[in-house]
Amino acid sequence: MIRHFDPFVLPFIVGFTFLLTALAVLYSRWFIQLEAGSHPKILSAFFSLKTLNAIKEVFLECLIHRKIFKINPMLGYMHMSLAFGWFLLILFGKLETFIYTGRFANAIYYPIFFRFFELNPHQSALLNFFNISMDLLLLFVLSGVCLAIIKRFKSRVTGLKQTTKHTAGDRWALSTLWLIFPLRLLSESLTAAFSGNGSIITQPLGDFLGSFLPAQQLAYISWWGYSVCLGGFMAALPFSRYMHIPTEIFLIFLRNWGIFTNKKYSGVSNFELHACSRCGICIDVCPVNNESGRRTTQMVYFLRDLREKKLKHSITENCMMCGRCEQVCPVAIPLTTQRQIQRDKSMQKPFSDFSYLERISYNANEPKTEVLYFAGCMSHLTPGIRQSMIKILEASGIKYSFLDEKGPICCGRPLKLSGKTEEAQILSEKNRTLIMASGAHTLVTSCPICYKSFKEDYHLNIKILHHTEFIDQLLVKKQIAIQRSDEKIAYHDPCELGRGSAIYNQPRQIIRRVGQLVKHPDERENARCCGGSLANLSVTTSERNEIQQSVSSYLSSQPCDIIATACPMCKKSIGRFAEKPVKDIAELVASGLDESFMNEKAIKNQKYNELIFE
Amino acid sequence: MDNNDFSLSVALAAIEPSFAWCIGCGSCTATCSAAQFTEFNPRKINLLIQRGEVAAIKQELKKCMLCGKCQLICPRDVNTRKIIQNLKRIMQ
Amino acid sequence: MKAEGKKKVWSDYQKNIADNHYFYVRSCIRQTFFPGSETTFLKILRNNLSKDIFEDARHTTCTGIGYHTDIVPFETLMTIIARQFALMTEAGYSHFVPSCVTSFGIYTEVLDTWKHFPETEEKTREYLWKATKREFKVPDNLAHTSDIIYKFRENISAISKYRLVNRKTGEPLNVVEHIGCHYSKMFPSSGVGGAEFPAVLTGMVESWGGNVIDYPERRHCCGFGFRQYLVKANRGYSLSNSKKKFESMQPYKPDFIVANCPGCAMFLDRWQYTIAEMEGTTYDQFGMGIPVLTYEEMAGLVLGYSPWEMGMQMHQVSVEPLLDKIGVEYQKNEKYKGLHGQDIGKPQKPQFLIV
Amino acid sequence: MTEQKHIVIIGGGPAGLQAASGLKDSGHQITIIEKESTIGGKLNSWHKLFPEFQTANDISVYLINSINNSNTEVLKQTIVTKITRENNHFKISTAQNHSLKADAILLATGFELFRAEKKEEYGYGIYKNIITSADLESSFRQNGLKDLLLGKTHPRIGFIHCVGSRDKKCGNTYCSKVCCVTGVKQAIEIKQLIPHSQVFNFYMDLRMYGQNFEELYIEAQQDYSINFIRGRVSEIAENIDGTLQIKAEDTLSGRPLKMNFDLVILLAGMENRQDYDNIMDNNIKLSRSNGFIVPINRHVRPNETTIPGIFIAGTCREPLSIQETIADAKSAASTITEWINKQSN
Amino acid sequence: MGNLTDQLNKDIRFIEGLKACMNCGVCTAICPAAEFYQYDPRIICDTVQSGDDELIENLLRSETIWYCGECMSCKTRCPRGNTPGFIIMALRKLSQELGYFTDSEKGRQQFAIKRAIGNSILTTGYCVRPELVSPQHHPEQGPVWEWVYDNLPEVMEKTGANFKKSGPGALRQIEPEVLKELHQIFEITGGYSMFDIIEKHSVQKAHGMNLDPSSDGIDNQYFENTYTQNNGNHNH
Repeated sequence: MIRHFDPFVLPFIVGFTFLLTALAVLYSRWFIQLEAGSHPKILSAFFSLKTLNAIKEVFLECLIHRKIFKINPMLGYMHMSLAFGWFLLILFGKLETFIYTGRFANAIYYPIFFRFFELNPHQSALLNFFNISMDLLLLFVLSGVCLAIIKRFKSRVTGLKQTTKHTAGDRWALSTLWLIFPLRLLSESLTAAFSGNGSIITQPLGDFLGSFLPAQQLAYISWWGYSVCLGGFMAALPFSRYMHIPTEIFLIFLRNWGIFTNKKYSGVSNFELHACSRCGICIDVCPVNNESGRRTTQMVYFLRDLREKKLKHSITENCMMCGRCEQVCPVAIPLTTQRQIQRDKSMQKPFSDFSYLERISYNANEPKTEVLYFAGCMSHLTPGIRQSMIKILEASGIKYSFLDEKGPICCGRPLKLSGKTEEAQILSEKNRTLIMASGAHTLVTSCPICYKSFKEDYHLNIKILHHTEFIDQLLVKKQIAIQRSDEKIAYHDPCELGRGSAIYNQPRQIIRRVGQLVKHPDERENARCCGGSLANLSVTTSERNEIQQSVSSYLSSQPCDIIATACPMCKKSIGRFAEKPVKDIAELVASGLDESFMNEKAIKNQKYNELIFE
Repeated sequence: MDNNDFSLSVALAAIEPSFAWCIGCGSCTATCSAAQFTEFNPRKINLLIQRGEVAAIKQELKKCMLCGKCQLICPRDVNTRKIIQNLKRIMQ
Repeated sequence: MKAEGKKKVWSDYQKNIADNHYFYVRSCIRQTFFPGSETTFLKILRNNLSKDIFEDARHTTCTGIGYHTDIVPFETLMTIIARQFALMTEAGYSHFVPSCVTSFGIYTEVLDTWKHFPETEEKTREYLWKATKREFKVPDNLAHTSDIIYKFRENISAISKYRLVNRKTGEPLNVVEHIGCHYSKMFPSSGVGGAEFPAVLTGMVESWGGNVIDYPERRHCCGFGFRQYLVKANRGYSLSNSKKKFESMQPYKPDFIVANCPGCAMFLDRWQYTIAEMEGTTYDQFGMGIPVLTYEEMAGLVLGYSPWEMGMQMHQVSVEPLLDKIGVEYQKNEKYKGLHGQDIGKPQKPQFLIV
Repeated sequence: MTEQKHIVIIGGGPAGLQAASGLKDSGHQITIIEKESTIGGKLNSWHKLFPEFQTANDISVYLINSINNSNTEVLKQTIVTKITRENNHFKISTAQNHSLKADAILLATGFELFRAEKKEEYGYGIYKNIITSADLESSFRQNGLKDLLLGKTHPRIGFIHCVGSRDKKCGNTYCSKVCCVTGVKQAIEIKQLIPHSQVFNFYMDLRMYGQNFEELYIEAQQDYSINFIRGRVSEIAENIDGTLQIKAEDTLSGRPLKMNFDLVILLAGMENRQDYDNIMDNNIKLSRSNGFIVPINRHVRPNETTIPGIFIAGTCREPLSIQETIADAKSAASTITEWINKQSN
Repeated sequence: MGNLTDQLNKDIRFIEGLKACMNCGVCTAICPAAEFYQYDPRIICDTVQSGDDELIENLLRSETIWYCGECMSCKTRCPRGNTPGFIIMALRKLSQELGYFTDSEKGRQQFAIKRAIGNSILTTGYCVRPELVSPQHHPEQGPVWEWVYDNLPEVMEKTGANFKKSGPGALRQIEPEVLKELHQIFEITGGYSMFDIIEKHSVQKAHGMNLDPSSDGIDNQYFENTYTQNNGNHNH
């Protein structure tokens, strides 16, 4: 009968058991911390397709790493070889032992150190097949390890500009991880050298090594090393970025069952937090990092600090909240939400007095107004936009009134973004009452910032449109017409409008009617942040300027005559440095209005109102 | 002036020194959303910090809506919004 | 402090002061609170300097206080003043000498207005004729009574009995001089030494052996402010201004204060009492306050006049410590007696201020 | 080649020197008359020049070298007593008994500093530790303010702008133009010298009219945290410890303000108090405004006076910076050459 | 230019007082009132210079114009040769003529001043007489003055005053015919009409405030009110 124990397996067993207990404790705690109402939700969703989807997603994301592949194949392969390869090693190992012993239940370490315990070469073809494939898989994984090592020292090879800085836990886990597979190869080869139980790779390598080394003694040492590294890695895992490996799996299930972080920090937030693999993809896209080389505030660091409970104000605040990182996060963590929650926390008791707003009231300039136009603070600094909107509204012949003609009350979003939710509510309440008092059935604003807060925080039971949506409708319903010019126009998606409110098409449809739309790499979801964002509370002016400058020069370098955008803030930020004219879509439309058409249709506008505002 | 309290300006200078670059042109006040409804005067706040007349500032601060217009028009690139933001935190 | 610098300034402001035949007009406040000073002034001019100075019983107030409390219109004021000039003209004088600094300021202002707006002088002549059938000549020379004393300071020094020197130590006395705002602030050239470093009192003090001290709030107003004192509700204004001056002069340890303005002299005296009673502070080492003199009294002392005949018993802050420093001989028990030695009682002692 | 003429330049300051070097190759005979024992004028008493902190000495050396080994004659310690016109030339006589025949005269007599003691309320010449911007320059040249500040390491220093400028009270309604930037420049120099000093500028308007002036102002605020208070100082008084108490209104906050200073610098303006009438014979009358000589036409003939043959350059016409003065002198030189050529044919 | 500005421009002191203000603030710097009250002469000059009737009317109805002590220190300093002090006097005159002065606590005090000083001028020929300075209304005058006040004839005699007697000298009795001349001057030059305006508006106000102003004299509620009331909102 065969030997089934040797002291060198102990490190592995210790590490493994530690890992299991650690995870068990943490996960169950977080699971309990889930927001009220989540648990029944999970129960109901458990036996449904959602679970199957989750499994599929786990396979695709956690093993194959589809997302990363999309972003950059090299990186994708690296992750896949490590994750999927390792997974297969375990799977095949298990099968091999099963077939070999005929028993399914074996000591947990048995498959892993199989070649140590079973020295006689396989006889059956089937077993040899496993032996071969195990060797190939090992090669597969090792290729990943190599890439990882290269990445660490020459990150650009894998297409990443920067890679994350590491903590102690990380470094320990990382170095053990790197050693695991080379050691496995070494141990198996050396063992093969004197027992001949190797296969296509291990055997020749073993024979070669054995030709000049005392294989037997070294093999035993190497097996020790292998076990120690395995155990060490598992022990370090809960304290390292590799925590993301198990956590992500759970997160995917939770997400598929419809559990997300909302306004408050909850158990699921913990899962999200620990699901961050610190892959560093968010660093490259971060405007603050790109232009100003600030390497402390990006999401990966934010989450790390949060995890290690040493998060600083300045970090929480130094973010444009442009949402680009969220867009590319392979783990799809709701990053901006996470940061917003921390901002809310950082702000203590309210410190505002808006009593002066009480005096203001809505006085309708006409009995019934259908459309209410709200320019917003920023649009008051870009009269071009304001005037164009008036011109368009006049042309459309709709009964409208201009809510903040005399100057606006802030929509409250800037306050909210700075974590002063309660105070923001005072402002939104005030605006809300004014808006409702107008009796309009549609609210149109020129400012994406206002637009977003109207949509999210105002609970208005009337139609809310950004002026791009509104103008688009006017054009579709032939309420206004424009003469098309052959100017080339590149469109810059404002964060709050694009990623923020998923409005990508209307602006482009309008532009196609005005002139020729020029495509460019960083558009739609990948649009850059103009640097003007009010969300960043600690960026210095010069840093801000750097961001604005690079965005401007990027856009100016596109093959276009005009840079178009749909946000007063973007217009100002880009306009400050751009070498090409920067126009708001409203301005483009207003200047291209087809007067003759106007006159004909002026009569029909009553019908139009029935059409869109049923 | 000799017995004014400059602790605030010192504290603020560490976080955001740009308040000292103000040339008192008043464009911030001119554009301020809050200033159209009240006596609120960002230019003056900025000045009072420099003069160490802290007491006067506190109530005034509360009127700011943080809308950020002032920042956009400041000819001296004074980081007005950040200043107010931090004042609020310091004085809270 | 570089004295030569000041001397240079003074040289720019040499004011022309008539040397005889004066037409004298009195001051509301001076005659109310320190009538002895006016008496002394006339005595000095007539007896010591044998000058001709005439007072017409028919002259009146210049209504300056009414004017500066804005109840008397400028036209009225100008006509009242014209009447004074008329009296002067009728008496055959042309050198006008008001005892009051507010008046002096007003006379200067009116003459200046007449110069720049001749129509106003015409109108005034009309008014005066209608009202009183009087006519007048504009004075050839306008000088404040303190200017006169300043002019003859060396003559007085020559015949002086006492010096402004501490008899024991031989040290010159430290004197704070206070100039009434309306003396030269409105028209620097109308005051001896101009507006910033008026020499009118300094000149007297220095030629009589004293040492003038310069202190930060020297130029500051005593705080009369007309309506600000006359109306009870406003007196905080008056008090706080004097207080500012006291606090600023205290470190220089002044032996006495001398003022050329009737109001100032009275306020600087009375407010020391008020502050002492309110806050328990005085601005000397002994809790007695800093004696405040009118320049007439100062001149009188130098010439050996009896302090009590000059009315120095009417000061709230006792002058005795100063008299002793200088070595003036005086009858302690005569202080509160009547002219014929009759007893007319004594003032009560204040709570805090030592008298 | 026209016959050689004699051009006399009165004043050996930057304007005079530059004009001379501009004329030295014209083939005419040039004479500079300088009342001081050295040429270079006020440049000799300035330390550094705004806005780039160029050493004043370098400039004067440059100017002086530019006329060296030319046939330019320089009469030092010479004071002009009379200028008379004799048919088509002038006769210049001096206190040192020269008598020169001149075909053209260039007045480069420069400016005098406003006599700060005239603003009595500021107590210049009465209180110690009140100095003018010019005094400060010379103490910079003697390297530092040690004697003034008695080694105080954290002194508080105040600059008062518009002293003797824009002030009817001392008869000068005009703006002397260069004091604003001088104040900013000197404030920076003080900060460099005494890093822990607190520096305050009291101004009515800051007129940063020149290239890089505004940048200097920004630098003063951003890099040297120099304070600027908009308000005219009403008076200065000395405290018992010798420090100076100033009163002003902080007009931007609308509050009266009182502060103590260890040193106060008065930015004295420019004046032209030359008594030309006394020197010129009766039939020569220069037109003046605010004391400065008025040219025929400020726009197109800035260097010609109403008297043919008498020209002006530099600050005797109007307040100018050194750079402007030199540019002006260049134009004066060419104007004179043109004029002479016209005369001779 | 507004109507109020035109009226101000009728006043010589206004013409003299306001040439062209450049807001340098030197007047406020030197102003004793600015140190004590919430008062800023520079801003007043700026307001009148604006020529905006609404602003000027507010000024005429405000407490502000009554803070000045008319020490005229500002005249010495102004680099443009203005005299804020004169401007104030012109404003106060107008405020009284238009009856605006009763809108402000400090303005209402004109009544007390008129009753005290005004009447004294007309009855005694002097603005101030010892009799007027009663220890009751002037506690700050102290015990010595109280003694003087109680023994006026003797004390004054000792100091060589001609107390209440005819002929020249301090505190002499002003003869009726002299007073008559005084009255005629007041009659002709508008001195009386100014007094009457002050009286008229004050009496109206008094009734508005349910305080008795009585026909003349200082022993009445409205005098007491205007002479002593201080709402404490005037200072820094």
